[in-house]
Amino acid sequence: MAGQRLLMKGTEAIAEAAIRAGCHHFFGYPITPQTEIPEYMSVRLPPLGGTYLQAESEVAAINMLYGAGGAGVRVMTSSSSPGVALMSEGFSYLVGAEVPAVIVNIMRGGPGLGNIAPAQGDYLEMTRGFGHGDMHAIVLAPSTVQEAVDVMGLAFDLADEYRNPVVVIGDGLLGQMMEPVSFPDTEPKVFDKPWATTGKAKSRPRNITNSLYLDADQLEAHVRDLDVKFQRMDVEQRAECWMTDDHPEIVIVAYGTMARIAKTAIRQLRAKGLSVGLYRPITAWPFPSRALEPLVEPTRAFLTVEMSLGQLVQDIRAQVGRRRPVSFYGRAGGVVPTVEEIISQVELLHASLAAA
Amino acid sequence: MAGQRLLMKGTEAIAEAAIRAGCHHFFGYPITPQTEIPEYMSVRLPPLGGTYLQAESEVAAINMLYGAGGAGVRVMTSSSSPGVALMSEGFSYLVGAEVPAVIVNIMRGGPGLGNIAPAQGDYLEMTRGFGHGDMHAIVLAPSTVQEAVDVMGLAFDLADEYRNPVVVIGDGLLGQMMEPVSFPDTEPKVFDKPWATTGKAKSRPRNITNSLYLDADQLEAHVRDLDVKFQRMDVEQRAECWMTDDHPEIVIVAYGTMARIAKTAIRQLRAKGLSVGLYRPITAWPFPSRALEPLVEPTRAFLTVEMSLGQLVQDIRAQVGRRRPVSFYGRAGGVVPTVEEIISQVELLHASLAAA
Amino acid sequence: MNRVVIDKDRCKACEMCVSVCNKELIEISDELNAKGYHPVELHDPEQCTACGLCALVCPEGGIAVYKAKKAG
Amino acid sequence: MNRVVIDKDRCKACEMCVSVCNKELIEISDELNAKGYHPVELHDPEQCTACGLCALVCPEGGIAVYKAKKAG
Amino acid sequence: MAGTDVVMAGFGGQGLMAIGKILAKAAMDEGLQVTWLPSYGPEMRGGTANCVVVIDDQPIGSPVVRQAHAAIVMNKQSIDKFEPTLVDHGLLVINTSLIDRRAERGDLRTVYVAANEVAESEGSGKAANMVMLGAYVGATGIVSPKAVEYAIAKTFEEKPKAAESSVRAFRRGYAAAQGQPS
Amino acid sequence: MAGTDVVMAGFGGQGLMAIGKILAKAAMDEGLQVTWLPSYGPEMRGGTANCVVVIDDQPIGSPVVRQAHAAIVMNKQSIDKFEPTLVDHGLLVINTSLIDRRAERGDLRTVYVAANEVAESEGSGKAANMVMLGAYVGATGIVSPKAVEYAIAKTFEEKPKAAESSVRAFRRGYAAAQGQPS
Amino acid sequence: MIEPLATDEKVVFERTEVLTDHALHYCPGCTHGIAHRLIAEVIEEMDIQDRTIGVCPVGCSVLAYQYFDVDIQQAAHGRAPAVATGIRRVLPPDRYVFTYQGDGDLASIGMGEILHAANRGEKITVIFLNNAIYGMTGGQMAPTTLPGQKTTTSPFGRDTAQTGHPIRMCEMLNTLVEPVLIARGSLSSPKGINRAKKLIRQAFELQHQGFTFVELLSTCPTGWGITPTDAVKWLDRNMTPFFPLQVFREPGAMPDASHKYAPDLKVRDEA
Amino acid sequence: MIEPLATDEKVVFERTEVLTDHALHYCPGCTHGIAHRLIAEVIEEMDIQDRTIGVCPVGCSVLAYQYFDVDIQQAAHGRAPAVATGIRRVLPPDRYVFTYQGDGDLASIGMGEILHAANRGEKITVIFLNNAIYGMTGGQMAPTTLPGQKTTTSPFGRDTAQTGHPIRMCEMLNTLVEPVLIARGSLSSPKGINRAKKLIRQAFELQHQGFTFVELLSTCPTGWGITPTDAVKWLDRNMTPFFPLQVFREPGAMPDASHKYAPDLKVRDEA
Ligand SMILES: Cc1ncc(C[n+]2csc(CCOP(=O)(O)OP(=O)(O)O)c2C)c(N)n1
Ligand SMILES: Cc1ncc(C[n+]2csc(CCOP(=O)(O)OP(=O)(O)O)c2C)c(N)n1
Ligand code: SF4
Ligand code: SF4
Ligand code: SF4
Ligand code: SF4
Ligand code: SF4
Ligand code: SF4
Ligand SMILES: [Mg+2]
Ligand SMILES: [Mg+2]
Repeated sequence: MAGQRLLMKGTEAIAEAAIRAGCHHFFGYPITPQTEIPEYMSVRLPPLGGTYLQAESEVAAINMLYGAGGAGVRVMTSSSSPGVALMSEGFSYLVGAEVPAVIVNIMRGGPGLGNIAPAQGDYLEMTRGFGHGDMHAIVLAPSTVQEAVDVMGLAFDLADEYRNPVVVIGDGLLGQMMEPVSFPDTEPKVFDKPWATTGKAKSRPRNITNSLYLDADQLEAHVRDLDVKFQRMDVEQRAECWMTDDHPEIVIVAYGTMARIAKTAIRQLRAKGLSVGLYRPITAWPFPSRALEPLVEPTRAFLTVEMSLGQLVQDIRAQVGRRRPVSFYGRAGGVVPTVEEIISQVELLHASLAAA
Repeated sequence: MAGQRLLMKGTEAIAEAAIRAGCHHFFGYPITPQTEIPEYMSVRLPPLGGTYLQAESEVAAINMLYGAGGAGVRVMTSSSSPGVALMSEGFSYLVGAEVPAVIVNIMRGGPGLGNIAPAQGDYLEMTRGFGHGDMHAIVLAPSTVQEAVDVMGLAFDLADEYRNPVVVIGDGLLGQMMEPVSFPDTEPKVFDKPWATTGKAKSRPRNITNSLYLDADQLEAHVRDLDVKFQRMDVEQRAECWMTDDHPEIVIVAYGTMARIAKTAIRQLRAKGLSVGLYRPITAWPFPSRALEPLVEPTRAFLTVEMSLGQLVQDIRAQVGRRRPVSFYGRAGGVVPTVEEIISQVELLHASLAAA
Repeated sequence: MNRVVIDKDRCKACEMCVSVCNKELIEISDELNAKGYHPVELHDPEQCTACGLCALVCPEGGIAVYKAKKAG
Repeated sequence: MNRVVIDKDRCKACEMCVSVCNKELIEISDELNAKGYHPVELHDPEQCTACGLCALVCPEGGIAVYKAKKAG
Repeated sequence: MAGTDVVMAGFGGQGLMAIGKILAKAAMDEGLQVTWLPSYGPEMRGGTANCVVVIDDQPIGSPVVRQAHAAIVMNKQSIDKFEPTLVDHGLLVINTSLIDRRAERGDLRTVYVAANEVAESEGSGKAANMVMLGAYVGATGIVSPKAVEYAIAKTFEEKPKAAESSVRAFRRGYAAAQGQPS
Repeated sequence: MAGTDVVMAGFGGQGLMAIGKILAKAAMDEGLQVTWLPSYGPEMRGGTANCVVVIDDQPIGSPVVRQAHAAIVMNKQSIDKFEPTLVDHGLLVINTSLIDRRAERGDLRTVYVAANEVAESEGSGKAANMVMLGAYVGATGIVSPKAVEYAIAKTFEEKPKAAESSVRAFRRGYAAAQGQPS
Repeated sequence: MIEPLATDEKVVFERTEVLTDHALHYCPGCTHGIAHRLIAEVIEEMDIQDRTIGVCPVGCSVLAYQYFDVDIQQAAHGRAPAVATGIRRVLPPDRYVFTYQGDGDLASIGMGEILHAANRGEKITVIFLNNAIYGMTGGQMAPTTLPGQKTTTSPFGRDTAQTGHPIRMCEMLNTLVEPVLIARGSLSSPKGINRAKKLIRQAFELQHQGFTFVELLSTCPTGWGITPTDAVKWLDRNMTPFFPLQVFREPGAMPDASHKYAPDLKVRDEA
Repeated sequence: MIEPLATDEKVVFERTEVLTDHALHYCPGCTHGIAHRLIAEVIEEMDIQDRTIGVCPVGCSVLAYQYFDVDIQQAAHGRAPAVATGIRRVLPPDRYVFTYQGDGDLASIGMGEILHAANRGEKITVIFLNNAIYGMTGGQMAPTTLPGQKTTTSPFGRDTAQTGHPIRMCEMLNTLVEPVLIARGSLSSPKGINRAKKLIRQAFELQHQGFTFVELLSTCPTGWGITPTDAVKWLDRNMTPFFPLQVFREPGAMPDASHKYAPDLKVRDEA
């Protein structure tokens, strides 16, 4: 099926892409709008000799990842906002013990039970606060089903390379929509994992998966090592700058599904003669500052558009500072900003720039 | 015992202050370095006719808070980093359903199991990512045992006033040290809670504690209402500016225990003739930008000191931007920066400013 | 005469009432209600014993049953 | 002669071995080990039956017991 | 071509999701960009189900549409809900078997088809959805009937009988749309 | 006064925490600022326990001290651990009952006291910690003996016998420090 | 619109007023609706509407707060017993607190909370709707799913070698000391429904004595993919043999396991 | 430094090599040390050191990874069974996976994980150290704390009216179908220790057939505030009556509850 174009749901494409990336072990708990991922895995993995296991809860699922990842296999779970929040402690353990694993969060309306409609309200949680202690993890935010497929392989590679969990975030739309996709034809990379707890062969000392360092100096040394690693991850910054070569007056900032909607708006705005481009973080963490920086000076104003009341915009404001105005347009609770809304926001902004 | 000076452990002083603030209901799960809070409650509350209940887990504890807070009483829990991380989903429910409650986090070394030594590694989690969805909560960060006592009453008042959970953060030092304290002599404020689920009197429609809004427009309206509330909370910004009246060359930024250590360093630096002051957030959220702003121009350089590898400093950098250099010194994993270390950092900074 | 009142707007045509009526008095109707279901209806109401079983099993709480008082 | 070897550095003076020795051969000593405990010591080693109970109950795994082979 | 989109709505069980996917597959096979999005489970039962298909020759932005270019409505609730939301001069394909009113807006293009009766006359009452799809494709020409028929065949690969009756129903709907829209 | 601090270390059970609190209370009662901080449970058992008391007339910054002004050491591990960390010319109060070596550093002020023997001679072997506290207070004069005795009395409010023997032990330690430090 | 009562008739059955007018969102034939009604009827009959606080779960019954005309809280998935504990422990003892939970909610993610609430003897009533599936999320395997049963996450049928057998909550709870009522009923027949109501009534009446638990075998025609009338038959045929309809514990019928224990905690007697 | 074996003696008892040289951090007389040794001895005797993966909990035994000379993972508090599941499901079937957990870890926060691992029939061995208290955090009440027992969070003694009775994990697990071994032993006497070792050995031997569980009554002299030698007596006197030393389930002695069930899942036979 590689190469061929297939019409697939985002969730199912993600699952299939994970399998093709060599992930044959899945532990998870159902939650809308991503339940098709476990469902797909439950059909596909057993015949491959892999594991599909419905965990008793998200807390159990993330700890099953810890066990399996620690034992050296590629492993993943997926969930949605409330379920992901429950994984917070376990996620911190994965980072602390340097266990590679992939966690998919198909975000829905919050806070609390909220609803199951598409949202981007977990950006800050995923990039800043997903667990206690000094920790970080790469967060990938695909914008189309095809890109979701593409980042899954990357996610597993990054997890293994850095021995750190990797998060993939999407919203309910990305999860639920069908789009044509094709799967890459490449074999998954294989990483050597001499640290895995697979049974202590006589030839080596025992392997320990652990995040406990009772002694403060030892823990500090460990945390500093981790920090060096987090800093190394900075090279993984990825962003798309679209229609920015001609130094547009206004740059829209958006990620995930929001960005593709913005693209349509930009096409229409350009058709109307407005000068607009797009800056789209693909890695929500590390925040792709290097791609943003060259845009700051030439741009007259930024407009961040989100399916939330303002999260990514904080990163933009932090970098752009007072150099350029950064305005914000967001809808929440599962309402998706439309092309028309974006257009009218840009027109307003354009007018105010013209007036100034 | 009001007025009188007592030698008390931070944890016990926090517990006593909560009781005096009218909190007679406690649900929690033991974890070092804050177990004296539940222990203290288990002795004090039953004779008062209140509730001390050891929950089966932190997940259960936060949901007991939801039930009790929703039923209209002042209620609290306390924990430390890994235990607090487990409360993430429940915390988001408290915000979503507008249930007042107080959560104390006596932070320890992380990530993962880490250790039990003092740390400030949960700043980002507590201020940004403590749960899914668009949400916020006031976070109070006392610096001394006396201030911990003082903020407890405030925490309950703010929780009731905004119908939102409030977080109090300290580190293991604040929790474990003894210091002289005195308790205020004021009676707790009493809030009317017509929304509480206490049993539907015939005279009123039923009360519902809920965060579910299946319809996206309804959820958006709810989230926008919450957001208005979060914005109102901005008036709760609190910070201490210490030794800044004479526009010192260098301003140290620190909160909690770190800030008091910085004060000693500042005293010694001033004795050496260096011009140094302190900016100390008391509310970690809302970030006290109004107090910081007037310091930016007069100050030549900022130095943020933390028991973490750099969290609060992100807020400082976001606000100060490129206007002034913001440098950072942090220790992690339970190691506490000393007065001497701070002094030498400031001296270095001073030298580089002089050279520039 | 006994009376069985079916709230047609609540009915979802699950046929639970149909299956429990020993007298086989309840049937799916041709009507379509607002929810898009064909609500049930009673035929031969005279035969109803007001046993109440139909109401007991209705998940929608959509049936009320009244028994005529004996004359006198 | 049977032999009981007590690893004095491991001993925490819990007296579990003391309490199980039917022959009452084990006692707390006056020494202080590196951990600050008074480790136990064996007196009257000739009486030891090498029953192994002391080793069995020692939480520190600090006792080894050897039985002399019968002559011949 | 200019991008277009269509919302398909009716009771759960009327097969709206299925015709949405068939249309999407047909569009994909014709080399177009396409997205299909269900109104995914309100985590509640009953009421209407709908999906929306967006077709374009450029990359598609929003898979979600607040004002659609066209709507295929198979029950009363759906026409009530979606008629007011269509763009000016949008297309409304109405199943007269279950909807006893005409379009209220004057600007709309309309196709009326008694999908259930037509389907039954072709031997499969279940294929009313295919009749509706046919009517939509007939009225718009958005994809070729061949592509749709191929997509139907693929969908029912393991049920050749259903495939056949579906194709027949589709053709009847397609033909019905020829005299219309008015 | 200039701020000072003292670390008190020994085996768990030797009562170091208790004398730390007594000293802190005495300082508080004399109107000083004070903090007391235990080396809180390494969540592991055995080994040494210690606490540190900081006393000042200004607000206290760090309750934790890496280089203390003084150390009260009640066992071998503690002297090994803390002697090297004291400030120049710091004070080391050594329990010779359990420590069979002298201070290694030349710069330190030292007080040697056979705390366990002294305490036993006062009728309570448990009060060795009080002897050490007495020696420290005697050597530094940081607080008045009266304040300490009051704090002891308060601490053992419900055990007057223990209070008495503690006070006696404290006084013996205090007296012992008079000839010293060298 | 139920017509008013004629003077010459008596009511055999009318909708209880403790249910609101809201139309239920459940699928046709789903027995959630029956369970709701029974609880509401008991509240009405005991005249405790003004003293009852409900807790609804995450599951198909997540919207139960729209239906019960009592003060009510919507709890996080699985945590209803903890939420109910919070309520029970802080309100006056005359209140009645109940939770309403599905099998995914109670027996999977909420296993810890239900067992500990039961073990503490929380004075609450738990109504446990066991329909052997996750209804709300679209028919995934539950801990109570039957061996061989196909669900969307056990597409080849539940394989007990991989996922074990269904969990029997009543039997498990019955190993604890504190509960005062543990019983299993079924909503598959008029007889079952009447018995279920009696159990619910008994539970509420005993609530102030301790923890009371009523499991109700229920149907999920949608998740099972069969008609409502077939679903009740399927339930009787397949669920009941493994989930026996039984009162496991009630005052006067307390099993061995419930014997209280009060050691004197000395090391030995001579002390 | 244990002296070498003289040629004319035979070993009655020597430290197993599956334990590292690390000195144990446990309090004097704490039976954690005995349990460690027994497990290590079994691993040595079965010669499976190279195929064994351990999982240690959060509790006093959090540092167990320093002591067992096998590959080992340190799990989050309560989650060892989930971690062990992750390991078991992805490694070759010839591996031996065990968890080592305290009563707070297993019976409080980890209740959901242990019951579900057991119910799935995970092929792991769980060694459950029940010392009726939270040792590590300084002596708080555990789910297994005895009625009336004083702890730092039950300062007036455990009040069963507020917090219920101790939870008996073996009895509870015994209501599930899948486990193949459920047994309770005690570390309070040489006899108990020998029996405990046999149970552990049996558990490891049966592990590849299914879930095996050995509870060991243990002492916490520090948390209980008594001497080690008094602690073993206290255990015998007070714990054993409520926590009977029993093999609840083993092949050949399977209780009713363990009967497997295989419905044919039809609606009715004529179908
Ligand atoms: C933390 C969390 N995990 C998962 C979900 C998704 N979810 C909603 S309901 C449900 C299961 C419902 O099944 P059950 O409790 O059996 O209730 P039923 O719908 O069958 O009545 C799940 C997994 C959620 N809302 N929150
Ligand atoms: C999430 C979390 N909650 C709480 C703790 C604190 N904690 C550490 S060990 C422990 C209890 C240990 O008791 P038990 O399992 O009985 O083991 P024991 O020490 O008695 O052997 C607790 C509550 C923690 N580390 N993590
Ligand atoms: S009351 Fe009885 S007889 Fe009458 S319609 Fe209902 S079920 Fe039939
Ligand atoms: S039981 Fe109720 S909902 Fe079902 S068919 Fe009868 S009246 Fe309608
Ligand atoms: S081996 Fe037996 S007899 Fe010898 S010392 Fe040990 S317990 Fe006593
Ligand atoms: S049992 Fe072991 S640790 Fe305890 S006293 Fe004897 S030798 Fe020492
Ligand atoms: S999915 Fe199942 S449980 Fe949920 S409402 Fe429908 S029939 Fe009832
Ligand atoms: S606290 Fe208790 S369980 Fe922990 S090591 Fe000490 S005696 Fe053992
Ligand atoms: Mg269910
Ligand atoms: Mg324990």
